[in-house]
Amino acid sequence: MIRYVSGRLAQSILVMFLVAAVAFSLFGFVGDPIRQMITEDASQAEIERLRDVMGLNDPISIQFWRYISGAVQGDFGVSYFHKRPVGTLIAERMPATVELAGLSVLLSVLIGIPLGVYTGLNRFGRVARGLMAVSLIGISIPTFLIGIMLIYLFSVILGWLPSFGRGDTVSILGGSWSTGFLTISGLKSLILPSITLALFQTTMVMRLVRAEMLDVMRTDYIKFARARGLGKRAINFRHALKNTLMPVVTVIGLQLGNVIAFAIITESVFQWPGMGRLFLQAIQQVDIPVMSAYLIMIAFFFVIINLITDLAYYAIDPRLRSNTLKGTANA
Amino acid sequence: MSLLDLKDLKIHFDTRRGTIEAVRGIHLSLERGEILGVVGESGAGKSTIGNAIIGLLDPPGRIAGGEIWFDDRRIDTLSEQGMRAIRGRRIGMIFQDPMTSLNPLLTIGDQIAETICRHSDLAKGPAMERAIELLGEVGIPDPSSRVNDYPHQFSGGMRQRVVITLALCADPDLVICDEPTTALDVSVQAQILTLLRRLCRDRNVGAIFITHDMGVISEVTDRVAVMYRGRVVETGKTSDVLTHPTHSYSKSLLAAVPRSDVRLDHFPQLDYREAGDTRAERKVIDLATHWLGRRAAEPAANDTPLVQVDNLTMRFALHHSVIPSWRRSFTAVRDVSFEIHSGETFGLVGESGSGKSTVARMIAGLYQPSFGRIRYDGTEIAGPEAQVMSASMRQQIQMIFQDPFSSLNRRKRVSEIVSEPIRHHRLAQDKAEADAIVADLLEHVGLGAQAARCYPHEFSGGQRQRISIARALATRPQFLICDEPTSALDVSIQAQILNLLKSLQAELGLTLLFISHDLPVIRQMCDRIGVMKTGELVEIAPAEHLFKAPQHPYTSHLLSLMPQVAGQGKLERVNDR
Amino acid sequence: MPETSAPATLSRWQRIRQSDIAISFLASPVTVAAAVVALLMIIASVGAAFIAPQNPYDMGAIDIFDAMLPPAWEEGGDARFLLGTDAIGRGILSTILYGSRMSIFIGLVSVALSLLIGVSFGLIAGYRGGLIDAIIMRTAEVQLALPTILVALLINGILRAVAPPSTLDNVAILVLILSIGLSNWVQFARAVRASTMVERGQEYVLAARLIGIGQLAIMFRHILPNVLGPILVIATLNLSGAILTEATLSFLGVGVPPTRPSLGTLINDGTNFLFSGAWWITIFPGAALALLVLTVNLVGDWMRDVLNPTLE
Amino acid sequence: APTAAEENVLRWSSQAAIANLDPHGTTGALPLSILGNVYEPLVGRDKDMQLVPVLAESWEVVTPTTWRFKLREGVTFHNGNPFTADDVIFSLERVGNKYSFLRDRVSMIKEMNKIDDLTIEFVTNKPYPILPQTWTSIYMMDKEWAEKNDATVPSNSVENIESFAGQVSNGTGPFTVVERVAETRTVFEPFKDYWDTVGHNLDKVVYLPITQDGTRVAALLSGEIDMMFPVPLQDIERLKSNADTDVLIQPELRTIMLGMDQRREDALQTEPEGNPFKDKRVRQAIYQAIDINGIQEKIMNGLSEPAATLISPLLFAPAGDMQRYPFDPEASRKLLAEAGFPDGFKTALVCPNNRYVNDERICQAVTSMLARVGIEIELRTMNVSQYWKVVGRPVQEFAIYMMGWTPGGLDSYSVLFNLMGSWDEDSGRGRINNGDFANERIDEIVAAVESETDQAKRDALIQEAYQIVHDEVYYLPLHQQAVVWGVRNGIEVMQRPDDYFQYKSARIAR
Ligand SMILES: Nc1ncnc2c1ncn2[C@@H]1O[C@H](COP(=O)(O)OP(=O)(O)OP(=O)(O)O)[C@@H](O)[C@H]1O
Ligand SMILES: Nc1ncnc2c1ncn2[C@@H]1O[C@H](COP(=O)(O)OP(=O)(O)OP(=O)(O)O)[C@@H](O)[C@H]1O
Ligand SMILES: [Mg+2]
Ligand SMILES: [Mg+2]
Repeated sequence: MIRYVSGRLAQSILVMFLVAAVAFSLFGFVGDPIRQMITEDASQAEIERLRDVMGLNDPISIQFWRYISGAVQGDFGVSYFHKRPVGTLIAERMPATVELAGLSVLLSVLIGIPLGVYTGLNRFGRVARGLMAVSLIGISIPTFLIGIMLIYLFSVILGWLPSFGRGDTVSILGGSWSTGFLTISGLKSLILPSITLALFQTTMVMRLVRAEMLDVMRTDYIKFARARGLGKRAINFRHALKNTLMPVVTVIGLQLGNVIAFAIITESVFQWPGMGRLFLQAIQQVDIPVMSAYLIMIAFFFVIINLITDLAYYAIDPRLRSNTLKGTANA
Repeated sequence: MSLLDLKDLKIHFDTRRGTIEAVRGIHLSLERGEILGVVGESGAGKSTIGNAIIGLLDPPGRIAGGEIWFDDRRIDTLSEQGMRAIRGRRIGMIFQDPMTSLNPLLTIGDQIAETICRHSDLAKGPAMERAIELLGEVGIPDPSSRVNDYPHQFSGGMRQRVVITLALCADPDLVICDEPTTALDVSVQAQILTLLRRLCRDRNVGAIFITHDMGVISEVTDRVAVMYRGRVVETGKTSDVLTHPTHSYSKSLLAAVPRSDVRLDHFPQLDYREAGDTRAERKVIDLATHWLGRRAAEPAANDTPLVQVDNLTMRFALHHSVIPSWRRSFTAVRDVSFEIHSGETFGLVGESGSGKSTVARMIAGLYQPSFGRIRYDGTEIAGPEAQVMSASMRQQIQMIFQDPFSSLNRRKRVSEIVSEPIRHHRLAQDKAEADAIVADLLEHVGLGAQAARCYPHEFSGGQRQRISIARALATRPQFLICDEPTSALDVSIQAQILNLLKSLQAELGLTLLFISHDLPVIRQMCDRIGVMKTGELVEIAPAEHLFKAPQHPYTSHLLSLMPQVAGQGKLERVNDR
Repeated sequence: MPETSAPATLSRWQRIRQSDIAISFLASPVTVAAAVVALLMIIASVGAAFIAPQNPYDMGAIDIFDAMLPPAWEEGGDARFLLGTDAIGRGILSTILYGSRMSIFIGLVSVALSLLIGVSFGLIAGYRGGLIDAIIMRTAEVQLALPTILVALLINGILRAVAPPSTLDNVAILVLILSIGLSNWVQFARAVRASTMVERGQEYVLAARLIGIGQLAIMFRHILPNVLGPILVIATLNLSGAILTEATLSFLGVGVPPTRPSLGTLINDGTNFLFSGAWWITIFPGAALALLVLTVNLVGDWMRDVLNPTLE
Repeated sequence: APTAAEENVLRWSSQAAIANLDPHGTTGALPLSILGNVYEPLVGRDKDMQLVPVLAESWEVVTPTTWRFKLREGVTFHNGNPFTADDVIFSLERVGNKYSFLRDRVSMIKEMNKIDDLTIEFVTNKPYPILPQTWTSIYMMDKEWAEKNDATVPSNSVENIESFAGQVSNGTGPFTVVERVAETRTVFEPFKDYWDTVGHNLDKVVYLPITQDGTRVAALLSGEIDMMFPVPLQDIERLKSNADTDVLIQPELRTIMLGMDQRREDALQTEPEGNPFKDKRVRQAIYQAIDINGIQEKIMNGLSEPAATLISPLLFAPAGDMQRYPFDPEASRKLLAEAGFPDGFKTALVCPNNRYVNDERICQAVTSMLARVGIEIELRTMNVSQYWKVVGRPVQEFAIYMMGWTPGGLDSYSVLFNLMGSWDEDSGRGRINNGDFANERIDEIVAAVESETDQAKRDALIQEAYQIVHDEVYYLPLHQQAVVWGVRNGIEVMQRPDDYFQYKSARIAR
């Protein structure tokens, strides 16, 4: 177990290195950072001078090496655009994104799973079919459209909820984390963006659970559980749901990662001061230090999430823990 | 009023290909304290009746007519809610398939305790203690540590005992047992049967006992119903029916019961066919011309045994850990050595959980042994110098799995399942020929060519087992491992299939490793027999020798427990020592 | 055991009609309706050139003075433009027809690509485990960390460098398909892998191994049908995502040219006009997309069920 | 002190967050304009874009290369330090730092001489008549404060330096920054000891960046903000029709135009082979095929000023007298036929899609207009970070491209030197002449204008150059776009053509 986890973490270093390498090799395609930083009427000579000064004229491999040797020492550089250390920039924006992503994934799980169970059990029910159709709205309307429409309805017309931003935040954990969960305006501000973000995932979770439920409910052990007179709840949730969880856990893990990493559209629409916006800005500004550090961090993130998902598999399914088949697959 | 009354019960399956009438109007009743045996053709609708009583027919099955009365209440019209109050608490059910009846993700203990909690007001802790106690009662060794195991860590017979425990743990008034002892060795079987009997007598519980084992029927049941093609053709007191069957199907069935006293060349077979049976006439196989008789290459007849097993040991890891002292493992097979000669049938008997299936799987190359080596035809196929099995070797070694339910891919049609080995080993020229072979094989296992178009879930347990057999035969194997090949079959089909195996052996020199709990069958089939107990091979002897003069005390213990069919000559017991 | 016998000789058509799939298809009116709608949409978009009242891709036919007309039935509408016009004077109806062709093509092909890669890798990783699993899954993590936008820029850069300039138009579509396809395979791979790890221990897999069937065949022929459930769900849900991603990428200049708008681009542009009252620019294409997604998912749901023979 | 309810708080919004408070650490127009409320330059501009003294009371040209600036007396920084010549020298040196992106603005300085505490002399390398114009957004910092806080160099990513001044401000301006939450808000309060009298009645200004146009409009409509810009043209009606909001409109200084590749022998993506844009008739044909009024009416909602040349008449009055070639597809087709393209030709156009007002739509309209005279165009649009790379030197991957230009220092010289002169690597002349046409006379004029100090002569020269560009159709000028601000009723702000929002001129009516 410990060896497995540490082995995976060791592999993650390779992953992060590869991500950094790929990222660096594609910065050439993103644009020219100097032009993003300098005034439009700057002279060519000045541009060239700055290129030189910033080392952008060096071969990519040298730039990469320079970056990696800094990164290994925990120094991810200073953003071209923000002129601040990248670590600080990310740390400032992390709470906003994590809270939004966490809440929306939580919402999607809390709503998606029961709905999935329900629609799976009542396959031909009218309500279930209605839910199935309605759930598609969440994925067939683009996020930005949903966001704008929610804003229009709840902020402009009804005036109930703020249309942008995080509201008031409170610093906790010795100031290292700013949370919107502790103020009224912070909570109000979370509502629209988290709904917008959760829609797609709720649909996904719901449909996956339903699909798997349909299979599981036909198995002999469910039939036997019913024959033993077990209660509906025990059967649906203890026996059936648990057996549907593998793909659901997988997808939730990936979605959580995706939402944290690239919730760009939602964050833009609601002016959410999170990492997605930071990254989008970095792409637009060709802010190489931010992009690299960000991607490396995201890689690490996914490594962790996937590790947790894999561990969850083993927690969920004891058959995976047995090693009878190891090495015999090619016998 | 009787405990259970079935009045003109009809059950239909509406499939895409039309309606299948599985049960065609039967009347049955059961008194408190009575044990009713149900025997009959595999696929006759026995399990379907059981499922219908408890209100859990597999879709698309439905009750097309008739009534079910339980304890003076009509229950076939009850709501799901109403049924839930009855299930488990009032009617206990043991489904035919113990392998898939248990939730793979929950421990054995959890599943028992939750059922106990549901039907009593015990808290979780005491319920778990009760679970351990119950497991002990059904003969699971070391129950307090094994409650924490998961179903896949149990052998087939052990799982069956868990299922029995689960069905009985809430003290129901009626138990429906669908082949509850097929996977059990005779000693455990005897234990379970005693338990059931006691339950019925002492607590006035009614029981329906579905089985193919005439010995069991004769030993435990009060009355017996014989089913054929969705109808009850005969009912009566067990002793009457067994000794003086009136319906000709019953006669043919009883004639096919394997004898435990003498060894015969072939199983007696008597064909009964009802007018209107659309299935093709049962064919006698002529191996000289038949496809199964066509062999790619005769194995070189030499003195080396075909299969050689040396010091085989299998350890399952139960708990992985970095720290060696935390690791737990379970030695399922310890130091087993034997050899099987070409053209021979080697039997493996022994208590349930003794490692028979594990040995079989290692020989088949499905498990990697922890120690020891296996040689096939001189080539080492498992062990330190193991070679990769060649395609032809793969074709030569086949296995019939103990569990016919999970060994069939649920998403494939029978035709695909059976033709797969043929296509893979290019045993047929073209698709048409392959289809013909499949149809023929299905006929020979008594399913009929029609079966090819269906999916496994549309079949009864015995029918699925026959699909599995057809698949194993499809490669024209040289060496066939049979892990309980006929446990779910009625004796008449059993006779048909075992006769087929015998003639394959006689004419083509097929070698068999035959695992069974059915000692009469073992006696009829095997040349030499190995006896296993807790992972070790305690005795190997020629069949007749073993039955007449068992050496090991365990062997004689086993033989003494063999259930007897009333009317058949008792086995002459030769005391050991 | 079913005993209803089928007549020995059937015409081809009869056989098709009697196949399980046809029967269950015809038994589900919702699916039939969905399939018909989906089919109509596909036909309409493929045949856009014949159906559409205008050709919105022909820039010469567009008149700036037709811009921002409301649907024909609204005040100020123009009979030529049933669903109104967009900001530069393209008829919305015609543009939807032309645009869905591009969108459907890109959506389907890119989802198919991620499906292909993801399912293959997932099966191999789940079945083989060990080093191969580690390599595939670490690759997946690298992929996950790279957003579609960057992948698109990378592929665009490479393709533009190697492709002759005359093919640049098609390059745009290739870039979209590759980058969207490559960005989404991990979901499939991880879901398939999870289920495969469980399935590979099942007895039917052992049975197949016993026959001597190769690993690839076991994975694809035996395990795949049993792990397909979640895959179909993810695939059908990803379709709309792919169509919309395409629009987002166009923003970076790696997508389809603005003179040949896709459904996604149209919706994207249209949102700018929501407040100004020109709702038709985004609502109609949005509805078309929603309809497409809905029907595809309905057909997908049905297909899932059909592929599972235990569900009747 | 007034309670929160009585406070006059102005909440406003624009597109980008102020990434950094360092006045020398950014080149963006928006952050510089916002920082203009905190820091001040020596010389500024009034609402008509005329130069006005700010921290310099006056300035004069002593010799063509020597400028003397007299500083304002009694100015203090927010921390109470007096503003002196040392601060000026320090600030300009700081701007000239090796890693500064504003270094261009001070690179003409050879030396700086402090005459006394409030007088300073600058010596330039060569005559530089637009020195004050160049410095309107070069802000003055407090030397002592900067040295104390180790903020003597602007932040830079080469040496991984984050300047203290990036997070904390200390200017001489009418407002101070009191709170900052990254990406979320910046709060300003009036500086009590500000040297000038102010007309505002604000107690607090909160800047809340909102990137998305739709969200920004919604926030104004819902009353969460009081003022914002830019307003997307299509939403003007919505804000006008809403009872609580209104819009302010002014022409902007930037001129939008199209350029063409006039250098390559074979223009890219152009068929048949060859470079049609080398032919003046073709250029004029394109010019006359563009219906600028259509664009104005349908795409710019009437809010654009068709341009006849490359500069706004607001910046160079004679430009107002020039006439566009009339829109005339017939003439256009004829010209094409004369040039040997009776059936037109195929070519390509690249445009940004998030740089100028409705840039992509304009290009689509142009594409459709050109299609009508037979010029078939492959349009490619992209985000600006890609755009400059593709269009700018040395890649120049276009046949026709779009571009907008606000002359640096708001003086025509910038247009002449950068856009019209032929490319000269050493001096940087013609740097933005991406189409690479060359006209000797223009190059002569560029040289002459550079050091011509007689205003009338200079204007005449400039006009001549514009005329040449017009006659030769080197560029296809389109229009000047408009500046549109949205405000809530009761808010008075002074709108400027350069989008600078000066808090000191804002009032909240109660
Ligand atoms: N995957 C596993 N992990 C741990 N223990 C296992 C596993 N598979 C089997 N065992 C254990 O190995 C022992 C032997 O099992 P096996 O299936 O070989 O028994 P068997 O002789 O075939 O019994 P039966 O007659 O009941 O089928 C049992 O005690 C079982 O619990
Ligand atoms: N899901 C189903 N779909 C279609 N037919 C079915 C289905 N389940 C059972 N049948 C049919 O119903 C009949 C009765 O099956 P049942 O399982 O009751 O037989 P059985 O008497 O228990 O046989 P066995 O002794 O082999 O277990 C069989 O012919 C079978 O083909
Ligand atoms: Mg049965
Ligand atoms: Mg076994």
